[in-house]
Amino acid sequence: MSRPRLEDRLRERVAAKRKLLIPYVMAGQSEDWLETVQAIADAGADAIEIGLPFSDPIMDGPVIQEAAVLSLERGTTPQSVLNELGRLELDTPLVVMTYFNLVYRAGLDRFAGRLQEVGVTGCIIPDLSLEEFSGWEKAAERVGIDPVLLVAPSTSAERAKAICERSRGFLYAVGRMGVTGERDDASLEVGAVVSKVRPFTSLPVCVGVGVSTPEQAAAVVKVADGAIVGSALVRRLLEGGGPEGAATFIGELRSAIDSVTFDA
Amino acid sequence: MSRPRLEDRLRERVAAKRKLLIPYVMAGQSEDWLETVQAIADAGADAIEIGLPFSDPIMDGPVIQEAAVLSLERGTTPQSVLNELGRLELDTPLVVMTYFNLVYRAGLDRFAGRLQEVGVTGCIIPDLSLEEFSGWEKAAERVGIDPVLLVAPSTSAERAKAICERSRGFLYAVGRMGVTGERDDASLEVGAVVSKVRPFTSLPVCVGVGVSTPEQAAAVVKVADGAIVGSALVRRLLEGGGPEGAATFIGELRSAIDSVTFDA
Amino acid sequence: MSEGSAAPMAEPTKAGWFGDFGGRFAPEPLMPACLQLEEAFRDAWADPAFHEEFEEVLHSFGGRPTPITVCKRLSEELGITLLLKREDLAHTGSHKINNVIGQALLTKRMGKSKMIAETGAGQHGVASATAAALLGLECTVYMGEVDTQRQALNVFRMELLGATVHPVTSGSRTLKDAVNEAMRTWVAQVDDTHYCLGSVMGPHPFPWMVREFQSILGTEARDQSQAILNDVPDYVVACVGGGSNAAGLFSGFAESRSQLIGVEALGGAAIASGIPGVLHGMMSQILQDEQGQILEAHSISAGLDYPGIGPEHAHLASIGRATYATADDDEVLDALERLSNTEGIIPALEPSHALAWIMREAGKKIPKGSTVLLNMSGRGDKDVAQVREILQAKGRFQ
Amino acid sequence: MSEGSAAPMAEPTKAGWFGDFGGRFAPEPLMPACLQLEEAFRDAWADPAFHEEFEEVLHSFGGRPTPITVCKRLSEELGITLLLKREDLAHTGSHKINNVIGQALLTKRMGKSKMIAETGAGQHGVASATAAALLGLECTVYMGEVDTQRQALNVFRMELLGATVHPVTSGSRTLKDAVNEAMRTWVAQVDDTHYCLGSVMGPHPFPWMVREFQSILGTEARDQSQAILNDVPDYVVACVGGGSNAAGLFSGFAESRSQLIGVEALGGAAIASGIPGVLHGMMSQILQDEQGQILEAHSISAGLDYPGIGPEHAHLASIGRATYATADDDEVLDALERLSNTEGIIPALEPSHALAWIMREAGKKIPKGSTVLLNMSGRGDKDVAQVREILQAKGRFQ
Ligand SMILES: Cc1ncc(COP(=O)(O)O)c(C=O)c1O
Ligand SMILES: Cc1ncc(COP(=O)(O)O)c(C=O)c1O
Repeated sequence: MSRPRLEDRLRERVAAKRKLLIPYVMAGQSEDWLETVQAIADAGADAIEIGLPFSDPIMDGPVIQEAAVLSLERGTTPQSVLNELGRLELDTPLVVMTYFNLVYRAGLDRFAGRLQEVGVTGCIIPDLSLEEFSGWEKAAERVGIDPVLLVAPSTSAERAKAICERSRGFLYAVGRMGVTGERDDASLEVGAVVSKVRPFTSLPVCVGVGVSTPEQAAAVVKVADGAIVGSALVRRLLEGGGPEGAATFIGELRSAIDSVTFDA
Repeated sequence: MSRPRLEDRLRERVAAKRKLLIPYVMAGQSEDWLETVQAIADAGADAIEIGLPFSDPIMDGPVIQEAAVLSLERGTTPQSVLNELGRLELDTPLVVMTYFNLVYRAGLDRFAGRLQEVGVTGCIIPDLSLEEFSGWEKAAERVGIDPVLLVAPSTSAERAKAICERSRGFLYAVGRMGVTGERDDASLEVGAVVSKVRPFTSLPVCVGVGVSTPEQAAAVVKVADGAIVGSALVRRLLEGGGPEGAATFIGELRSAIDSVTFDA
Repeated sequence: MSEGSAAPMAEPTKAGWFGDFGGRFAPEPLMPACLQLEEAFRDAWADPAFHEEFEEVLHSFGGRPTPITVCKRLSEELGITLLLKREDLAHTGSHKINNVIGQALLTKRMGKSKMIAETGAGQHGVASATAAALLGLECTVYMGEVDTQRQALNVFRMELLGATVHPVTSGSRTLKDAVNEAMRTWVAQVDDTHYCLGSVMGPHPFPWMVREFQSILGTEARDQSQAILNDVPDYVVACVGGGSNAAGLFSGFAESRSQLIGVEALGGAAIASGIPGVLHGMMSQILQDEQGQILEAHSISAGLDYPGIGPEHAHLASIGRATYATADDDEVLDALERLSNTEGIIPALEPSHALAWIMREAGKKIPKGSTVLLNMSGRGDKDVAQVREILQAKGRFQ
Repeated sequence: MSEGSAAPMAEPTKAGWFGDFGGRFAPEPLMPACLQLEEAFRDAWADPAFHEEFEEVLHSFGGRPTPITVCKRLSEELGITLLLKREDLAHTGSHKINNVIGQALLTKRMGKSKMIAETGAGQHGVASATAAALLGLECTVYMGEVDTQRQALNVFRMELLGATVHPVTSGSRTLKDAVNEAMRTWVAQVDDTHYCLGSVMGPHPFPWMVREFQSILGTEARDQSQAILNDVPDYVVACVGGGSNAAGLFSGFAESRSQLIGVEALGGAAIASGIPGVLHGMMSQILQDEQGQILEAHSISAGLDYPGIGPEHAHLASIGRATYATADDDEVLDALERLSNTEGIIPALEPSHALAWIMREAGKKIPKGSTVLLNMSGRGDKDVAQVREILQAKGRFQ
């Protein structure tokens, strides 16, 4: 399968003044997870993060941890869910999010190759720092996968510049110091982190970690190019919301985002 | 009451070739303890040790400890039992055995005076060493109480000599290393300890600690002038033998002792 | 991914690599903290005033230097000369205090007011709470819920010392998860909070920094064994969980002829049974399944139940400078009992692993007449309740 | 009955008297053993080789010298300069090890192969079992049955160390009765057995000998506080059960201007509530009723629950060289908690009595700005289970 690059897809949309909505789904969390992916694609996601469950997810809060445990208990392996994913015929770009040990264990080139084979076009590895990035960067590039890097509120300008230079697909701006999870509005530091990276990149800047409600998503896209919504969606799925529940929530996020008007 | 001295009474008997039997009774151990004293006097005791119960009797084994606890639980005080003792009209000499703190607490002279008043003529304080003896020695002497000292198997000859020189009434030869209590024959070291003291004293030498049976008593008096029987009698009393049981046992001891024949 | 560093136990590369192991695999929100920590540590470690304060606190508060005890009776029985470096005599009962004093001082130096720490059996937690109390820092200790129940008294100790103990209910609810949770918390509080990691693990500079803080015991041990033996010991042996006590000890002998032996719990043997992987911010030997999911370690000793090992040990093993062996639970109990009743020292279960190896190999891999230095990394007091239960179940005591 | 000895804390008289207290009130079967012991001790104590061995074992095995810690945070809060002599860092966790090493070496020197000891909470029992294991002596520890149940873990510790623990079922089944039973046993086994008494009590030469063995801590403390303060401390404070840690400490300052303060448990205050009497072979201040029956001591701290006090303390009190105060259970718990969370040292309940007095009197009897040396005679590990129960019952921890 040869797909357009993630970055190209997202740049296009941003250029078209569309604000991006990137929901996160834990692969293998339930029987119907693929239907959920399909449903949120249909409900207006611009790209979808597919979490591959890892036993020790240090960047994730309780909700995503619980989903990972459920998924692993169901026997999920990276191989098994990627195979399933390959069966989907989806136009929406897929971005895998997982931890480095799964990638390293599989072999960097092999892992990148597998992603490419099943139609994934981007990959986020939150525990792979810029310093250790080059091996994966090359492996991903070789097969046209866009490796997405993170910038945090704590990242220095100098460091943000270096990260921006090497991130592909989009720039993941961490909205708040902390792990994934739902938060109330007050704690988001979106403005600061987004303006920190803007001078250094023309990539779409999407904000994740702590974006939970339509209102937050709307607030986020006032300064950023997109909003990443993980725990809030995963919680609904853990509570049994299923593909429809997911679609409804994504619909709400979509309208909130789309209703934002911009000056100039 | 002016009584003959303990030492005179015992020397007389020894001179008359009578072997001495000195049983031990815990004062206040039961309602009828005075009757017991009377009964064993009648059954042939040459002198009777009267234990005044102390909370921490370090020279006593489990049987006498138990009797002391019982007695204390009955509210026994040195004063109360000495008062009771004073009511007895007994020809048999009475020797109080107790620990030094009770004596010290009462005051040495007062305590000696109390003994004298109630007709006691001897006193054994096992935790009062020769080194600390002089105060009590004087107090006792002042009122004609004979303070009895102990020699143990571990006592050196030199030390035995010093003890022999200051003991009055009789010489208490410890028959075995250990605290009071019944033992089997094998463990008695009577010969050695008696021959250790003989060169230094003309006092009657009585062996106590571990003498439990008529046979042991008989064996003891083959070398010593008398046998002291404590735990074996106290155990019978704890088991409810009462004055009669005590008298019977003393009778048995008496006959065993009297049946011993001596060469020359 | 890395180039090796030169002499064994030299400084790691700029990026924190010991040969093929180490590095810094931390989420970006933590990276600035790691960099700040590295800078602060480099600065402090080059500052004689910091060394002076560190050593002074370890001396007057921590009880350093700890002595070396030459075992008389057990040496004779084993046919070797057995020396014990007595970290069990350090304040709080193990070598852990060396590291936490260093990190607590550094926390103050960085102007942070809070410390967090992970703990398994509680030894590092108690040590961290202790250092925090001493320096007036706020302290929260993350501890697997299973461990908080098994080690309720250690929880109380930490609370007495003024720390808050946070039971971790994720994953296996043991040490590995406590580390995860501490890292997650650190991500959120990195501004005013230092993460006081308990062993030579985690992202750079932790493995290097903790080894440096622990090197005081190796330096002491080298000088002391020189004074006693007029030579270095033939064997230098330590148990390995994360590997901090071993790293501290080995650092004193890395460039000598001494054979360095690390002993892992059979059920948590990252060198013997692990393969390279990334966990808790570092590349090292890790117990994991085919997919790369981390496995739990299982042994009698909570302090060794860690599925990874410090990256420097993975490196020392790979270059052959140190050898790593294992001991099983039964051998460990025997060793604990034997040292107790021949030498009057009740060892913790962790160093009992190292002793078990020595007892097994004396006269075999360890030739008769050898001199052997064992790091007595901690005292057994924390373990006696557990050991009692086990030995009573075996009918060995009533 | 006695004539006083000259300087405070000089040698007692030939018969073992410190002023009006002391002596040798032992049954005759024990007297030869006491005399033999005195001779052996005099001989050993005059022998530089014995001192050398004693000090070497205490150094390389026992962890001496223990440091002095200057408390920063608590000193500031109290308005004084508080120094802690860290006996909690000695092997087995208290000053008790000093004495048992001395007596165990003496046991060997006398050609005896067995040691017996009494214990209350278990601290002296564990120390005795430790010294016995080290020197290959057989060891039996007498412990009140009540205490064996309260301190089951310490029983196991002693057993691990190879000792036999003999539960005492007579009397109140606590420490006092354990002493009785040990003395009774000694009477029967005096040939091959040494009675390793745990404090400055019992018949001569024990009170003197144990003080001499403990004086190493006083000597160290004197030199160390001189180095720190450039002077002796204004106050030198220790808890008093039998009084061995206090005697050891005071001996270093007896002839200085320092005020010596002993702190007893309110429920076992032999100086405040006792009167002269004879118990366990000595004349001293003893808790007793009108008839002279011995009373039981009752406090939160098993190690201070002794109805008597070492005769030298009775003497020091009578001549006014030392002052004896009391602390109640609540104050003691507060002190324990406060030192834990301000200084990172969890003290045993016993020295918490001494600290409680300091906390109460700082700014009152102890003028602001004073220098105060406290003997941290032992660590709190043995007590945390008990303290936890009490504080939880008070709703202070969950
Ligand atoms: C006494 C003792 N030794 C060793 C260890 C293992 O840690 P490390 O391998 O870092 O020395 C621990 C951990 O708790 C410990 O308590
Ligand atoms: C830590 C500690 N301090 C003090 C004492 C009291 O003993 P002494 O008064 O003999 O020092 C004990 C007794 O067990 C103890 O364990």
